[in-house]
Amino acid sequence: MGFKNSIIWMYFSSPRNFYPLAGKLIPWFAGLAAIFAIVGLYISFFVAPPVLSDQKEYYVIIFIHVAAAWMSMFIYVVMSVYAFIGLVWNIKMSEMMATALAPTGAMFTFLALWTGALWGRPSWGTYWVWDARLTSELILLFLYIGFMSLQSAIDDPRRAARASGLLAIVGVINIPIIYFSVRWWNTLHQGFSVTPTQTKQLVDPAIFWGMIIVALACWMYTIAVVLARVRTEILERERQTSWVQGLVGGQK
Amino acid sequence: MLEVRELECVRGDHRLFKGLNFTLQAGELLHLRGTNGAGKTSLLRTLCGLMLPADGDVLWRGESIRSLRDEYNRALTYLGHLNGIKGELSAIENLQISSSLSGINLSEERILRALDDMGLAGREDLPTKVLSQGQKRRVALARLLLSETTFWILDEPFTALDVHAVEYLKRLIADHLTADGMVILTTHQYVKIDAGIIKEVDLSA
Amino acid sequence: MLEVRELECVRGDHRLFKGLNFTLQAGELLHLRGTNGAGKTSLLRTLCGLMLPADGDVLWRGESIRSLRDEYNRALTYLGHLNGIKGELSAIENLQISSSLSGINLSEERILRALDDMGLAGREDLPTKVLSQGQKRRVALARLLLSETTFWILDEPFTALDVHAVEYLKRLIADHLTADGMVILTTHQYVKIDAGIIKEVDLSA
Amino acid sequence: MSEGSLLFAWRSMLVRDVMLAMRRKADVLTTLFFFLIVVSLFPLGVGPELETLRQIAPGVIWVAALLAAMLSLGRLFSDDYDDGTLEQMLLLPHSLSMMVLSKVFAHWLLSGLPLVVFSPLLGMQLGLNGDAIILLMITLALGTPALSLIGAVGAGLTLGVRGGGVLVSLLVLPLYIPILIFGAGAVESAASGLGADAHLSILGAFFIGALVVTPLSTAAALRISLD
Amino acid sequence: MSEGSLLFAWRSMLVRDVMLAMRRKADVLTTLFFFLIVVSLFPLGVGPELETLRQIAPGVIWVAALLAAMLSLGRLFSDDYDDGTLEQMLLLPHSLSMMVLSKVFAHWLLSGLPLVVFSPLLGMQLGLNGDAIILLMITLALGTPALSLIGAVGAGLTLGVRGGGVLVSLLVLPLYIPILIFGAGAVESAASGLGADAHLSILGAFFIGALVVTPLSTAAALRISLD
Amino acid sequence: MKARHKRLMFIVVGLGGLSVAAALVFNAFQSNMVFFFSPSDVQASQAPANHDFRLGGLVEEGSMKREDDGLTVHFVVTDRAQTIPVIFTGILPDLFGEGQGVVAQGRLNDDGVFIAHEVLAKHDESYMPPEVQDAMERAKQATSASLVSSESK
Ligand code: HEM
Ligand SMILES: Nc1ncnc2c1ncn2[C@@H]1O[C@H](COP(=O)(O)OP(=O)(O)OP(=O)(O)O)[C@@H](O)[C@H]1O
Ligand SMILES: Nc1ncnc2c1ncn2[C@@H]1O[C@H](COP(=O)(O)OP(=O)(O)OP(=O)(O)O)[C@@H](O)[C@H]1O
Ligand SMILES: [Mg+2]
Ligand SMILES: [Mg+2]
Repeated sequence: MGFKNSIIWMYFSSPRNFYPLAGKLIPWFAGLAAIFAIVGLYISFFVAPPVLSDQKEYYVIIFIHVAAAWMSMFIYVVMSVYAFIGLVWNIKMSEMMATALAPTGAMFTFLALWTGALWGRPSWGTYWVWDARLTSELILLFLYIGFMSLQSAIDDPRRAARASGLLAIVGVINIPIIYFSVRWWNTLHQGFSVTPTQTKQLVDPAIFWGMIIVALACWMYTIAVVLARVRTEILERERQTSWVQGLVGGQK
Repeated sequence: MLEVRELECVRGDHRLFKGLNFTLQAGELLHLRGTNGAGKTSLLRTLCGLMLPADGDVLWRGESIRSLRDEYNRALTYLGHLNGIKGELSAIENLQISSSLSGINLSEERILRALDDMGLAGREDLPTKVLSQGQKRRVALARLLLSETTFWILDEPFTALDVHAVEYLKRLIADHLTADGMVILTTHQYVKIDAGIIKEVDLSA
Repeated sequence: MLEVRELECVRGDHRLFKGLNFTLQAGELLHLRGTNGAGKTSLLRTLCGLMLPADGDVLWRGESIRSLRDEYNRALTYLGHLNGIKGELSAIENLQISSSLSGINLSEERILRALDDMGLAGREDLPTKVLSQGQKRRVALARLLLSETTFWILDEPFTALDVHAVEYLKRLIADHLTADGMVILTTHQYVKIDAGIIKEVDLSA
Repeated sequence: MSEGSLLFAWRSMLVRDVMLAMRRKADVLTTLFFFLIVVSLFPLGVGPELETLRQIAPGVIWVAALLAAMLSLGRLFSDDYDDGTLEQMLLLPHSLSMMVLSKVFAHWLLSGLPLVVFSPLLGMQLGLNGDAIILLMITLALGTPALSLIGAVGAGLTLGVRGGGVLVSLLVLPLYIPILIFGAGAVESAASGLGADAHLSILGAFFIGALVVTPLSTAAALRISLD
Repeated sequence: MSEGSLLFAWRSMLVRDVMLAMRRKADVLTTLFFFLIVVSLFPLGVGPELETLRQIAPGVIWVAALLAAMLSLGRLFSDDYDDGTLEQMLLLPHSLSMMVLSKVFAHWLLSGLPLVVFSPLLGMQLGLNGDAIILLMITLALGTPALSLIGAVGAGLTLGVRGGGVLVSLLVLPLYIPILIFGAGAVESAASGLGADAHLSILGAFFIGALVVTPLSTAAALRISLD
Repeated sequence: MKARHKRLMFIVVGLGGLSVAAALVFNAFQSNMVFFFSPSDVQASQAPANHDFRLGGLVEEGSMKREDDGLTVHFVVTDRAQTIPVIFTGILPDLFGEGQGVVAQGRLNDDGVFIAHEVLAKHDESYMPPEVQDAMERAKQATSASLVSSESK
């Protein structure tokens, strides 16, 4: 089974084979994203308890904020794993995946910061404080930006992918810091509401499921967008190969 | 000793060469030919392990150079388009440092003799940045005199040299081949070396 | 046209040459010879007005080039050891800019033709920094094709060029001489040009 | 005819430098980014009390602008020097000072102007009031060109000197300091509700003086550096 | 034998870099000079009230140290890259990480150590008390090597990239910020009479972590940049 | 063989270094790496004198009083072990309320009163409708000392 798996893995690690597969998968993930988004939004606006005593209505922002924050970290980890594979085993497809993930990761990071700041104003009384959680999340945004600028600053695509991949790997140290900062330091930002084991029931089940489903929607969205982006990336980087030229020529 | 297997090199959109195979044994010289932009420099850098090939491999004594870096480097001297000398340091200092970096401790006389042989007597103590183009190249070439490596990779070693220096360098290469060394070089000038076995690879084809 | 009078050039402790006199007329080529470090580059830079001579003067149409800078520069093209092209720009952009800087507005076809003549077809749009050594030199030389100057000063124009390019450049120089141009060049390679009047100055002496 | 071709060459030089910078979008963004970063670092180092921040804001922003201008000086001539395009520039049939002016103008467009444009944002971040922010923009608009012009002389003199990038700061700082003092001073007096005419006049004088004097000096410096 | 020659090469690299810097005395002095200048500019920009100055002193000094370190990064590998000595370094028969470490150590000796030595002067100038000054030296002594080490990765990654000098700041800043926060934080707590053990531990952890991780990453970055 | 030894040595040194670094980090978490100080810290004179700092804790039930100007508020911050009285003039955030977490910035005056110039509300981790929360709160009361100090331990 491992053998068969590795054959499949090798087969799709070739851009030529991955390109059509990605094309086929995109609509499915886009569809899933839409369904989850609708369900998630329905839960968040209609099922979740409408008014919490102290958080008022604007706590609804939780659904976007938490999902975006989770995705921002998750995408970074995935990106650096791809970068690592690309760097060590010299697999082009993996490099391209890392490249394609970065803009979406940056977007979610920005979203997490933005929604957090907006939420902070009414609830904490300030948009921003330099506590460990907020600062490390900001650093994450800088890492994404650095990744993308380094890549765009280097002409040779392979060199660009390898250099920025290395940066991604070095920066991964930041992720546990973001995640555990609320436990390690006294932060203004609250601690974990949702723990992987859910031993302490801190969140109303409706809110909990709302967050999970919105996060799933974001996840599916990410996959769809990244696959689309990686397809253009493939065309860009493989443009001298005969199969891409055939493809492009055929479309004309 | 050196074996090149199915080497492929791609730069940007251009595939420079593909399926390149050759071997090189002790006492052999490989003259790499090709028009401007054929990929000679790229090939030499790949042979040094500075560039990753798009495909294929370079083997040294039967093992891939990527897994063998230190040992391979110990056998290798590369002279590229760039001289690799520091403009602020004198010729003596440059050579002293470059040899001690490869782990060899040379006496000053030894270095002075090498510089003298390269026709740099009287300029040993100037910072190399004021030297003329050809003199700088000579300083870089003096490394060949001082190294104990067996495999030389020379990218257009004759540029900027005047006729005496070219003659001297040709003798040096011939001696190296006679002493069972190996050389790969490129040059657009017509150069005839009377020693060892001379192979040719043409990349323009 | 060009007259060099009692020129002396000193660099650091070394007097490179002294009491140098020669003249150059339309249709003449001066081949400057000399060993490495003889002072060829220094002389050429002095002739351009980039370096101040220690003594003596350079006259253009009877007037010192220092008092005549703009007019002299309008007649002059200098190609030094450095190519003077921007690595970030493509060959086309480089040439477009260098000609518009000297006040000439060229059509893109004209430039493409020149690049094609220099054997750069297919590489016109790459940033020049990825080009090979010889290709970069060719871009720099393409300026000669596009300029309308009469006086060319070429410092080792043949380095890094392959045989075709050398042939082409020789023809170009010959044509320029036939059209009453003036050329001063240095080269360590053996190069024969069949046109105009060929003078020689040897600085090693 | 000759004037026409001078203008044409002047514009080409400008276009060239802007184009070179645009080739790497990072290039334009980074000076700006540096400016933003330096200013944003302060709350990190100094602590986030808005009162303190507001007090030091004009100084911090001006120091950051000065540093950003200084940093970008390194690249003003050195790229051209290394690849030989500078010696070609010296051999153009036009006044070298005008060519220098064109390069400096490009430099300001790419490094000074973005600072002017983004300074209000930083001013707000550090809690400056409306008047002070307007003054901040005006002083930067007058001051940054002067910084570029003066910096060019230093950049020209230190060409080809190892470590020149930092050496240049040593040379230009004495002339930068007055600009800093009057620039920050103007904003401060505006922040505390006073007029800043005097400061502005001095900044203007600096700018015009630099415009007249420095192109010639820079041209001379370049000729010396290439000898 | 092989270890001996590695050590010998390591030392030669160090000697070489120090010698190169000494050839231009300006080179050593200028980073230091920059540091001194930035700190001294603040009283000019901010105004001379000692109370304000004392309050912002740790932050200002640390920001200046960070900028000075960042500035000098540009020259860490680029000279060697341009003249081809870097590619020769990659072809040495020794572990590239060790060579990198040697270069970074030289870089710190020439740019970080002077800051540590001269920081007390600046601390006094800005009115810090004795404890705070000692903490300032300790934090700088722990922090500047970490800055050099981390900066080396950025410098390696941006080699040969136009505008790299400023791009590098974008890359290393995210990792510099925590050092700044803890460095300045330590001095601040010392200035207000609190212990700074925790800050120091974190700085130490940063230093040691960087010492372990960055030489390898820098070596990888250099190999990528020369590809 | 030799190369392998060398690599092994590098790995050992590397791991050793990383564990020292980790040990240092954890040492740091033992001490008060604080965004804010708790009332107990302040009473133990760990907070800076004559210097701004942040005070964090819960607003004690029933301690909040507004002055007539409507802007100045008095309240007491507690961590269920120690208390500090606080005076603040300004607009309070929405989440501010008795029994809620709070982080105030300011300094102690000579009478041991904390003069705040900024007050931030700190929210806890629970997102429950009020009824459920009340029920749980009562159940939890015994176990949880405070939501604020729980993380610093
Ligand atoms: C700019 C400000 C903010 C930033 C950068 C930020 C950042 C983050 C990050 C990175 C996470 C994910 C951590 C994790 O998965 O454990 C997170 C989670 C969360 N944030 Fe924020 N946040 C901000 C403001 C706020 C505010 C104002 C609130 C509400 C008062 C808030 C409530 C939450 C909640 C409830 C979670 C989920 C916690 C969990 O997963 O257990 N955040 N935030
Ligand atoms: N990004 C790229 N896109 C397309 N072509 C590229 C790119 N980078 C490099 N090249 C091409 O790769 C080739 C590199 O050639 P290389 O330097 O190996 O040539 P060479 O044989 O050494 O030539 P020379 O004799 O001029 O030194 C050049 O033809 C260049 O145009
Ligand atoms: N400061 C100095 N002190 C002593 N000698 C110097 C100094 N600066 C330059 N020189 C010498 O001046 C000469 C400069 O020569 P130049 O570059 O003109 O030579 P060239 O004839 O062009 O040589 P090549 O054929 O190698 O290009 C060199 O011999 C150099 O050693
Ligand atoms: Mg070549
Ligand atoms: Mg010469």
